Amino acid sequence: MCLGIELYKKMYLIRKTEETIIKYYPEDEMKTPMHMSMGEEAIVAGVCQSLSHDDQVFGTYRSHALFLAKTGDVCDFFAEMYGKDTARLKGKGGSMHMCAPMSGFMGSSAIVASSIPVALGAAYANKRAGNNKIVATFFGDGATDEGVFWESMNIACLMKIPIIFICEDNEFAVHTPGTERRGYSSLPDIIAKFNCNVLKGVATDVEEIYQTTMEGINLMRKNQMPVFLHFKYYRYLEHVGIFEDFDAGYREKEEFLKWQSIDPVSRQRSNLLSNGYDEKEIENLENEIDLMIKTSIMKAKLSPFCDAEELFREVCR
Amino acid sequence: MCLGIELYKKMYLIRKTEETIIKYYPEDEMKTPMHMSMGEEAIVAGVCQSLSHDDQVFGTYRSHALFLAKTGDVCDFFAEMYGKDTARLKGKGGSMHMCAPMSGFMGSSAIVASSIPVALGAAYANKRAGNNKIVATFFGDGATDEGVFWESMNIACLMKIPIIFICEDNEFAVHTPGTERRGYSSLPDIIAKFNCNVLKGVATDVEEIYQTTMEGINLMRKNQMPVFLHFKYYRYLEHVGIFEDFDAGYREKEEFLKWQSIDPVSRQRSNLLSNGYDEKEIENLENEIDLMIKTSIMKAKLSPFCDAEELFREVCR
Amino acid sequence: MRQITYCDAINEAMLQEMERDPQIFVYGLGVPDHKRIFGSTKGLVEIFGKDRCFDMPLSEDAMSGFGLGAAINGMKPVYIHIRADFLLLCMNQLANMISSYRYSSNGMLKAPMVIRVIMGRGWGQGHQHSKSLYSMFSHIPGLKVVLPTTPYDAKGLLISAIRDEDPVLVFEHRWLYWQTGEVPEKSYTIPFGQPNVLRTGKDITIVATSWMNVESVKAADILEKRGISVEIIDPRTIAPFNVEPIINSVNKTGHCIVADNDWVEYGFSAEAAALIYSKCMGNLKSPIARIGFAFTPCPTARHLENAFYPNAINIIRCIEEKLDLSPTDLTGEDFYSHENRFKGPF
Amino acid sequence: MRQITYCDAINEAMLQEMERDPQIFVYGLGVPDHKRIFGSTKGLVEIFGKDRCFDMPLSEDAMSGFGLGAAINGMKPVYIHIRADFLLLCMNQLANMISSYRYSSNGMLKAPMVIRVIMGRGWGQGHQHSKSLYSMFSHIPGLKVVLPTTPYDAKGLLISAIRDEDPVLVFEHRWLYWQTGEVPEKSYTIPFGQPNVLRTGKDITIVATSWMNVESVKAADILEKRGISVEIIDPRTIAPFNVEPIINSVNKTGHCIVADNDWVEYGFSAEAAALIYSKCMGNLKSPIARIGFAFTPCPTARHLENAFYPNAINIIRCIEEKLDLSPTDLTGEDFYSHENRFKGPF
Ligand SMILES: Cc1ncc(C[n+]2csc(CCOP(=O)(O)OP(=O)(O)O)c2C)c(N)n1
Ligand SMILES: Cc1ncc(C[n+]2csc(CCOP(=O)(O)OP(=O)(O)O)c2C)c(N)n1
Ligand SMILES: [Mg+2]
Ligand SMILES: [Mg+2]
Repeated sequence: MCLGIELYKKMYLIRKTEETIIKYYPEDEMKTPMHMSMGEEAIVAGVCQSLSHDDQVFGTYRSHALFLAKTGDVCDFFAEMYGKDTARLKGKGGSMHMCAPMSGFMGSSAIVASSIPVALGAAYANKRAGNNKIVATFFGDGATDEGVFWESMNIACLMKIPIIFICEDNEFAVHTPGTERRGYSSLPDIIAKFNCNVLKGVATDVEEIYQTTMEGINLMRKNQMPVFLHFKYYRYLEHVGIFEDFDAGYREKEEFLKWQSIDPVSRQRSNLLSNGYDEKEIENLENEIDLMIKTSIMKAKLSPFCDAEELFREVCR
Repeated sequence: MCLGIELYKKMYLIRKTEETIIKYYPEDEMKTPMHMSMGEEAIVAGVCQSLSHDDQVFGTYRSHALFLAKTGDVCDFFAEMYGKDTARLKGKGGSMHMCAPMSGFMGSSAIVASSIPVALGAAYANKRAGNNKIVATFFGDGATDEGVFWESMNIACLMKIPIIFICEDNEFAVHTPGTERRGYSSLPDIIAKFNCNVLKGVATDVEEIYQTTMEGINLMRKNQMPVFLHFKYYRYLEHVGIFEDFDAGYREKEEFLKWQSIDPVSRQRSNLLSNGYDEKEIENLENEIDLMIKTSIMKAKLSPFCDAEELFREVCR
Repeated sequence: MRQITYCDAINEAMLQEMERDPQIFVYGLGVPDHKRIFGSTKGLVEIFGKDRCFDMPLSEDAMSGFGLGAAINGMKPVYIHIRADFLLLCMNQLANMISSYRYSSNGMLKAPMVIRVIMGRGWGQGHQHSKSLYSMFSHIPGLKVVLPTTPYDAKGLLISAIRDEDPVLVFEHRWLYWQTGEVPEKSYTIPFGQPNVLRTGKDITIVATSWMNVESVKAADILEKRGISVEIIDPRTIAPFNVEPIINSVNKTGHCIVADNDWVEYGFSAEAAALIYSKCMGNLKSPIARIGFAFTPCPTARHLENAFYPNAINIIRCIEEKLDLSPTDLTGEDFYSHENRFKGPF
Repeated sequence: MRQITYCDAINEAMLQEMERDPQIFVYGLGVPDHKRIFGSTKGLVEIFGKDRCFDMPLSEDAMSGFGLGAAINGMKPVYIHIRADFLLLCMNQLANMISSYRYSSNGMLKAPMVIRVIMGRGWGQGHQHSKSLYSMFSHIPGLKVVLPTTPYDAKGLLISAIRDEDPVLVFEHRWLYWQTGEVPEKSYTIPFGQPNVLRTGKDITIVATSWMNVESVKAADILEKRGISVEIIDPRTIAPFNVEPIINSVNKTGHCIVADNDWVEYGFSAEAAALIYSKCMGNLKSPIARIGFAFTPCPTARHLENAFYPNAINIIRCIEEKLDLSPTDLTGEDFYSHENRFKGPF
């Protein structure tokens, strides 16, 4: 029960934060391209719940959800979206390059698949340090087209590196469907031929995702082979930006409606209720989160920009 | 029978040419790094025999055998090894970058795996031209570690490109064995999960290799899926250079002796004999080839170098 | 003459060339999708079909080799990258293979391939979506590098690139897509190695690349009101780079600024300055100024971006310094900004 | 003082540093095999074990990211490439990731990674095993680029590179491996940005990189007999590049040659010349000469290789032209060649 509510809180925070982005983005003050996570919440919530605070994650340009699930730091999040001095990155990163190493969020990259080998190296360092930390690296189905994904899988499996690969498969790379990008029928079936633990699922049941991940971690602790998780989900909004794009012609609204009917956030809320959780209590938690988001965005708006000299800091030469 | 002798002639030419290199290399006039093919003859002979003259091949820095099997042009071969004006490349290519497009030898590259996608594009052009040409791209087991190999497999299978991938697996990348490079147990098993035709074999029986390749080509003509051939063989000499290196410690001479006992060239010779071929006739053919090689190398030695201005030809700007 | 946008000029070049030569095909990530590479590939898939205009898996390295292979087998691939940064995934094929295939085959095979690359200032795009990189390719023998500035150049240079027998990289600045200019309807080519004098003047020479020409023209417009006459020369192709007309200009004006749409260090501005100095030594009245990006990764916050990118104001201040002028009062001047038409990623 | 080879100096730096800091590990293709990267990694696997000195699958792209990941988690990776050309497979990680990780994390994470790269003239190695490429990396903010020439520099600069908190690429010329020189046994560092005056002189300044210093010294030796006094300055690090001592020298001698171990076009010689000109304009008695590779892919036949690579003779002829000297009679001079020690691939 406690677990269920923790998972719900993570997802609710993500969903509401993004709804807040949608509300404020048209003001044109968050000048950074938004690749929205909506629809994906259960994956990051489930996986991050199975990780400890010191475990490390790596993400992509679509990492709002991952950042919030791992760090919970919506205050820093909005400060960075507004490019303000109060953000840890002071506007050097933006939506696509978030970073919070103290909470295990080790970075996200806007070059598809490029953080996969970096995650691998970080996990190797953990293995060498013997600190038992796990690294989880998140990427889309498009990333698996890139050679470096295969190189990294091979190295991880060869060197028995403590890493979880999470493929968040929304069937699209921008507007190109998997059927136009894959010369095979099942990725997990291929990966299963590598020396690793492959698990899969459909990603709107957050508790199931949590369980699947825990199972993967247990296998890894036992056989020292990396974990590959493959989850299908549906991207609610356009590739980049805050709008729907069902009129663009490359996908059908019906598909969305089907997925929306098993929306991860409302699904978990219903679960909680049917498991006897008190709706009032849920609403209280929701209100707390709403308030936190509201405060964060207001603080971000009111904060100053850093001085322009910051441009030259943290680069050598 | 005629086939058997054709195959033998190809292999004998390759073997004798390389033996001739070994003889003359210490004179220090062939100033180009030699990655010798010895041990691999059956693969290229068998595959090239199943191709027509207009079909196209791409190779690696280890392509003496492939060049000779596809073009038979030992005269051009030696002229280029000596860097002479009479070579088509006039000393711009050397051992690692041979090229004879008129005979379907489309180039070889010294960057591991880098000609695989080039072969893919060439095959795509053939498909679009509807000319029925097949492209065969040869590479070592080390090349399959590279991401671009996986990218190319995927694209070929997706786009149904008329191409044969030939992995010549000698278990080593320079001095590093497969066991220290692979996070999986069987490459063909993985590739079989792609939409392609996978066939494999041990590569000292040239007729079997020819049959296997023909089978692959027939499958491809039927189902339009690319072919992946996986052949194991043994590299007789050091990675680069003309010597044995069993004293280096990374592999055992016993292994070599095992393979030598099924040496592709002598095996095929015995086959011919036991199939009733007349030894005298074989010797005649051998002598012809010996003479051709001898003439070629002498011509090469006597030929002039091109003028130094050639340096600036065939490069834009 | 007819005025069209830079984007439409590119599109027209593609259309006319694909019409002319059935061996041309265009490919790259998102090339046929509904966004059509900011509109520059519109109509191609409808007219020429999926065989000649297609998408691919995300495999930049293999896609580069793929183009090379098609090119040596007689086709004319046009490979499009929506960001220059993605070229970094293609470097092996570009600099180890494509650049040298003709040479290493001693001319038996050629690689007539075009790589269209969009670069340009984003909107908080950050350090991985903002590089220019063209000077790197100019360092590699066997590659040609083209930087069209005007709609006229965009069409003519792209057609020349497609007809060239060697590999050509064409770098298009995203902000230029909206620029309009006179463009003939019929097909035409512009030879490589012919700089374009955008404006004649006698007091100072600006050598500008790509978008920096727009900034330079703005700066020149403003200073013209004070009687300063600025000559602006766009090399248009930096490999080959024909420095002669620039040398003549600098020998005339005695002052030179190289305004490059890239980092200054080890970039185009270094090569240009080195060549100009070598031929203008006695005539230069001041050292050549080199203007470009701040030497840092590109940040995302707007005020940091503004500090990162050079613009007309930097050019004006630089000219003032060289010509020993008092600072121009810039209040009321309307500087170029995409704030109002440009929201979200480029 | 003790004389050792450049190769042994590198090896000693690796040994001493790995001894000092257990976070250092060294990896790359062939690093622990019996050839030991031309001997430069000898002893490492025996002393520090397979955990700290290891081979990998052929996956240069992933291996680069791997080093970055280990670095941001507190380790000190040293990644070795046996040929500079292979860096082209690593460009995405190098220029999109490694160079900017510190910046984009606003300093919360650092990437103290060393990339050792062997370049150099081969023996018919051809166009894919002969590139230098260092100027490309100098164009990318966030990367440091080091070019040791002497055994003393090889040790000191590599130790500095390893202790640096930022990513550093160290380019070692294969032919230098056999050079001997005085090298202290104890550990020492050489700060980046300190050019080394290899020879003082008053008639002309040569700025030379890597192997070109050896050719320059040879040229200077020969001309000294005619009373010509050549100053040779080795920048040692080209990113950061400290041009001040060079400027002082050129202002003194009035003539300058930049002899770079790379293509001239858009390379180090462009940046160096542009900077020197800007500060020496009035004092230069002739334009700066830039000497480097022929602007072609590298061919394999020896006589074409000889035409491709510049050497002491080119430098001598260039100096004669600048100083208006008659051609020196070079008969009987013994020019550097590896013909006799160097057979087969480098
Ligand atoms: C190497 C590279 N190529 C192309 C792009 C442009 N691009 C950005 S996102 C994207 C699609 C990625 O799809 P996927 O990995 O499935 O992630 P999703 O957006 O679906 O989360 C592409 C092609 C890029 N950023 N990096
Ligand atoms: C991309 C790249 N990385 C490294 C090298 C150095 N190298 C040359 S051959 C080779 C091993 C290749 O092994 P394999 O593909 O099995 O071919 P084989 O030599 O066994 O025929 C390596 C690592 C290279 N040439 N290219
Ligand atoms: Mg996707
Ligand atoms: Mg092998």
